[in-house]
Formats: sequence, C-alpha cells, structure tokens
Amino acid sequence: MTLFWILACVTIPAALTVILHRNPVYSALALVFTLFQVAIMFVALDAHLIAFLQIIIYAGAIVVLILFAIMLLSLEPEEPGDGRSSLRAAGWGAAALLGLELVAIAAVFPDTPAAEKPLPEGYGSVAKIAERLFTTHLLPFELTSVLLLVAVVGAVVMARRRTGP
Amino acid sequence: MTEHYLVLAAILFAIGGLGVLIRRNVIVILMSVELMLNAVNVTFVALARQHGSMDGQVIVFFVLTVAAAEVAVGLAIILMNFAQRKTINADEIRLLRG
Amino acid sequence: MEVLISLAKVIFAFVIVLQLTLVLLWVERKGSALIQDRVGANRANLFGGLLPFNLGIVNTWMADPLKLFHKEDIVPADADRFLHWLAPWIAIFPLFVTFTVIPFGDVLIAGGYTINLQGADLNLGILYVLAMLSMAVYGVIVGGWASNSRYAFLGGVRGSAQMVSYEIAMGLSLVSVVLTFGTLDFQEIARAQGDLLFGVFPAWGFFYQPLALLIFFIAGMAESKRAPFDLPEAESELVAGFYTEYSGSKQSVFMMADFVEVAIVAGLVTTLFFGGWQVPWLYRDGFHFPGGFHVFVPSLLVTVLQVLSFLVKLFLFCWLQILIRWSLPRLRYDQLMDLGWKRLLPLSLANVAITAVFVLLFDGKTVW
Amino acid sequence: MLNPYVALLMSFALCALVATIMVCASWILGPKHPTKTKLEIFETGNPPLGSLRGMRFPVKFYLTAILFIVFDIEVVFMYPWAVIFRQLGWAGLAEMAVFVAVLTVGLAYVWRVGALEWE
Repeated sequence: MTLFWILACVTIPAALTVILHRNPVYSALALVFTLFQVAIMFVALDAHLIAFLQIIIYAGAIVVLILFAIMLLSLEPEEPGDGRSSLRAAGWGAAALLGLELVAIAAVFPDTPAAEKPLPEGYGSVAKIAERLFTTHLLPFELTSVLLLVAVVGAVVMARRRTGP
Repeated sequence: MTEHYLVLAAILFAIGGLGVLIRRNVIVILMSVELMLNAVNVTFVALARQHGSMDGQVIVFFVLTVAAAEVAVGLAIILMNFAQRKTINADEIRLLRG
Repeated sequence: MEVLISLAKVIFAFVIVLQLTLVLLWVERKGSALIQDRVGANRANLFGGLLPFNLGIVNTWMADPLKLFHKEDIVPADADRFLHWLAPWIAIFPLFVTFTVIPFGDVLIAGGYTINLQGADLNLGILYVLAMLSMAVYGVIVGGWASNSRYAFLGGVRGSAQMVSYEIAMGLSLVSVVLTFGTLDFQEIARAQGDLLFGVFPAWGFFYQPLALLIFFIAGMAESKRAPFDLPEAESELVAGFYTEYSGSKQSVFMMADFVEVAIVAGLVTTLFFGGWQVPWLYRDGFHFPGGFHVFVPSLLVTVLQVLSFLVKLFLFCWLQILIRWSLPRLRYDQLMDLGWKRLLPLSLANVAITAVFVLLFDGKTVW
Repeated sequence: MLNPYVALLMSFALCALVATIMVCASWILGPKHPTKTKLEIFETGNPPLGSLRGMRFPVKFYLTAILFIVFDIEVVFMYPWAVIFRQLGWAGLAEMAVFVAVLTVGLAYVWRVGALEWE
C-alpha cells in the first residue's frame, strides 16, 4: 500500500507535466517517466509480463517515434494562453467536474473494500497469459498483424508524400 | 487495493482528457491520448486481478498495439500536414473542412 | 537477513560491472597500443617508480576518473541546461541496472541459506534486459538535442536510428534462444547448459544457436556504438557526435556507458551461449569427467570456481569486442542500415523459423 | 524468499545514486571559469552555424522508427509464444507464421518503395 501512495504522488505530477509543459521534448520525457510508473503499477498488480511490454513498446518505441517527430519539426516552445478559449474552458470545466465526482465517490467509498479473492495458481505468469493469447484470443492476435500492416503502409505513404516520389 | 488503482487510473484519464482539450500542439494532444490509453490499461489490469482472470492482461497487449499503430499514422499525418501548411496547431488544421 | 543478502548480491553485481568498465578503459588503451605496435599508457604509477614493474593499470583505474571528474563542466550557452544534465544520466542508468539480472554463479549454500547468485532473480530476465536496453536510446537522442549544436544533433539522430534498427535483430536472435530453452529466466538457461551433449561436450548455447550468437554479437556491438559501428560518434565526420558539447564527468559518463554496454553484451553472450557460470564437467560435488573419472571438490570451492569461470568468460568477450573494434574499419551509414534491416533481420527471422521446426521435430535438444 | 522485485528496486536506488554522483562530479569538483568562447558550440573551429531551431531532417529517420515500432511489437509477441511453443506444437508454428507473414508484407513494401535505401 505504501508503494501505491508513492506511485500516486509521483505519477500525477509527471502526468501533469506531460500536458502542461511548454516544451514538447520535456512533455515526451515526462511521458516516459509516467509510463515507467505505470509499469511499476503493473508489477504491483501481478502483471509482470505486461509491465515489461509496457516499457519495451511504449517507453522504448512509441515515445522514441514521438521524439523523432518533435525533432523532425524542430518545434519552438509553444506560447502559452492562445489555445481555443472555448475548449480550454470546457477542459477545465470537465476536470473540475471529475474532481467533484472523485470527491463524491470518496464520500460514499465503502469502508470495507471489496474482498480480495485469492489469486489462481500461476496468475500473471508468462505461460498462462500466452496460453490465453494464443488460444482464446487467437483471432484478435492475427488481426493485430493486419492492423500493423495497414499502419506501416499508411504511415510510409503519407510520410513520403512530404518529400515527393 | 483495486479501488485505489481505479481512482488513480481515473485521475490519469482525466489529466489526459484535459491535455487533449487545452493544448493546441497536435503532438502534445497525441501524448495526452497516450496517457488516457494508459489509464485504461491500469483499469484493465487492476480489474483483471480483482477477478483473478487473465483476459484483462491480454487486452493490454492489443491496446499497446493499437496505440502504436495510432501514433505511427497520427504522426505521419502531422508530418504531412506540417509540410504543406507549416503548422502543428490543432486550431489551424482543418483538413476535412477545407 | 534476507534483505541484507539481497543487498549484498545487488552490490556485488554492481561492483563487477563498475570495476570491469574501469579495467576495460585500461585494457582498451593497452590493447589498442598492442594492436598498433606502440607502447601505450605508461606514465602514471602508484608508487612513483619505486616498484620494479609498472602498475600501469592504476593510471586508468584510479587516476583517470579522478582527473576527468575534476575537469570543468561546460554547458553551451544555448543548451537546455536540465536536459544537458539529464542525457548522460539516462544514458548510463538503464545500463547499470541491466547487469543486476545476469547470474554470476549457481546457488551458494551457506549458514542455512540457499542463495541464488544473481542480483535480482527475475523470471522474466530476458524481457527485463530488452526493456532496459531500449531505454538507453534516450541518452543519445536527448544528448544530441540538448546541446543545440548541429554536429551533436546529427550524431544523436543517427545514433538513435542505428540503435533502434539493431534492437530488432537483437530481440529476434534472443527469441530463438528462448525457443531452445523454453524459459525467460537467465538462471534456468544457465543451468540447462550444464547438461552434456553425446555425454562429452558441455551443452552450451552456441551448439544449438550458432547463428543467433553471431547475430546477437553483431547487434550488441552496434548497440554499444563502437567501431565498426561508431557512426554516431565518428570523430572524422561529426567531431564527437552526440557528446561533442560535453566535458568533464558528463563526457566520461557517456564514454563509460559504452564500456558498460560492452560488458553487458559480453555478459549476455556468456550466459546465453557459453554456459554462464558453468565450468565444463563441474557439478555440485566436483568434476565428473567423461569416462567416469571423478574428482571431489568441496561445495564452497565449486561456487568460487563458477564465479571465476563467469568472470573469465565475461572478460574474454569484452576483450574480443575490443579486438574487433581496433581491427575493423568503420562502416558507411548506408552499409550500417543495410546490415541491420536487410541482412540481420531476415536472417534472424529465418533462424527463428528453423529453430521452431527443429524444436518440434527433435525437441531442440537432441539435434546433435 | 524475498520478492525479486524488491532486489530490483534496491539496484535501481543504488545505480541512480551512483549515476547522479558521476554526472554531477565535475559540477561539484571542477573549476568554473566560463568564457564566451568556451560556451559557444564547438564546430571544429569553424564559425558556428548557429541554433538548431528551424533545421530540417530527412524523413527517413522517421520511417526507420515506424518500421522499428512494427517489428518491435512482433518481437514482443514472439516471447510469450516462444515460452509455450512446445505446448502449442505445429498449430503454434502456423499461428505465428501467419502473423509474421503479414508483417513481412509490410517490410517488403517498405523495401520496395526504397525507404530502406540510404545514400
């Protein structure tokens, strides 16, 4: 439980840095840090395999791509305060609403949290997850490859159009 | 324990949503979407543990893949748009409205 | 007590990698001098020449870091100060923690405890190593960007593209190793290599996976950004690449990161392909030579021999990498990318397919 | 036995500490005499070309990164598969073959359009 509170105290400021920092490179690095924290949460939740996938794919690949894009465009830090005002207001409004909702939930929070079932034998082990993935969820797994194929072809076509054939 | 992680996930999701709404830099908006996806992943994993079922963890595999595809295509669109209009400001990108 | 044992193991693993990098700095200087037929570093001496022989190793082991740490820390005026500081940190931190999961011995039974000689005995060791190695790319890309210099930036972008390209080949070559052994746990893989082939040869990984060894070694060398893959820091083209604008301890941290990576590649090659801490024919109760010959060795001595065996193998593969670095010319960037994507990637995919078929036909173990 | 992740956490703390000390050493121990020339970026003695901002880079680096993501995911899916491969048998081989075949079409496409050519 101590781990949870430490994680919460570190993750929320990091996530806020992602959305509030003016320099997108800082945002990206804060995102990496947040993803790392989420990976630690996964470890705490007995999802060890997922935790490492999170770091390999998200932190190690997706954010690298985002950093490449930021650097390809050599962006200037954004001037603050000139976003669309209507959306800004809506955003802060939504955030305030959610804050209220969380307070409300906390007020009616059950004193005795849901009982924790004992976890089945080998919960979260690679073999068990792989078994589910390659038997029950085989079709989504195969479709994943099609999605990735479409994505890579689409991205290459668009990115190349920039420089011409 | 599960409840705590769910609340934390909700907060992360809200932060991501806030980022989408208040920022105008498209790349930062994309990163905010990633935050929201991560919040959903935490929810999946926490609930999977609560129910002692592994399917919630398997779904995270697919969410990761979808996120990767989304970022690859999304950034390619941003790059193409930047080449034509020299902007990455979400307010100035109106491809579909002409 | 358990916490203390864990801490001691973690510190031991860390000390191995820290000392190894410092020794490698010296070995590289002396080694390159040997290869190029010159004398090499021979000035600094611990007792000022009072000894009849030169303790040249002290030069780089002690004096070099001390000197570098006392240099001025120069941050270019236009640079982003925080990121300029952060880049070397990100470059070395994930590499430092990688070594924690590599086993340096079998279990040590002492004082009623059975101690697994591995910093942290994760059962997902291989994935952990891949995850940490994939983080190292940020040091390069952020370092290049934060300096706000064109040479540094070009070096950073080149370096990160190179590192991600070879990560794929590296990952795929390890998939075939996992196929052979059916586990992601380094300690289990090392133990499985204690068997004998034909009752004679130790069943080390390279008998099963020679191609994976080759691909992994090449990709690992490319990851460590050293010649012949030193494009990101090519002195004659890019000054010093992504760390052009670094000085003092920050620069030496970047340099050290390269050596830590060399040590990690050597450690992985040792553990996955050359039996890790295994000594041929040495078991818990002593040597069992082929032909029924048996020599008793006390259990504690067995553990010591195993740790020594690991360290010797580790050092040999570090030396091999230094030898290659000083023997081969640098690749061109197009050759580098060609090698990564057009040669190693299809080759490692084919290797996975072949391994899979072999595993199904012969269970992978009885191929020979 | 102690949770191995606790040992991992200790390792993280130790390495973070040592890395921080090493990176900060010069700042603490070294002299500080900044001059204008010293703070300029170093371009082998040529007059510096100035800031990076507004500088453009070949889109090929981006294409490489996209290809990297796709194959990274493929590799990552292969690890759980490899662990239970003996249990899956020939069916497992066929499943992975289909998956890899589809992604190889992507690689072949990128190869054909010349995105892998560097000059």
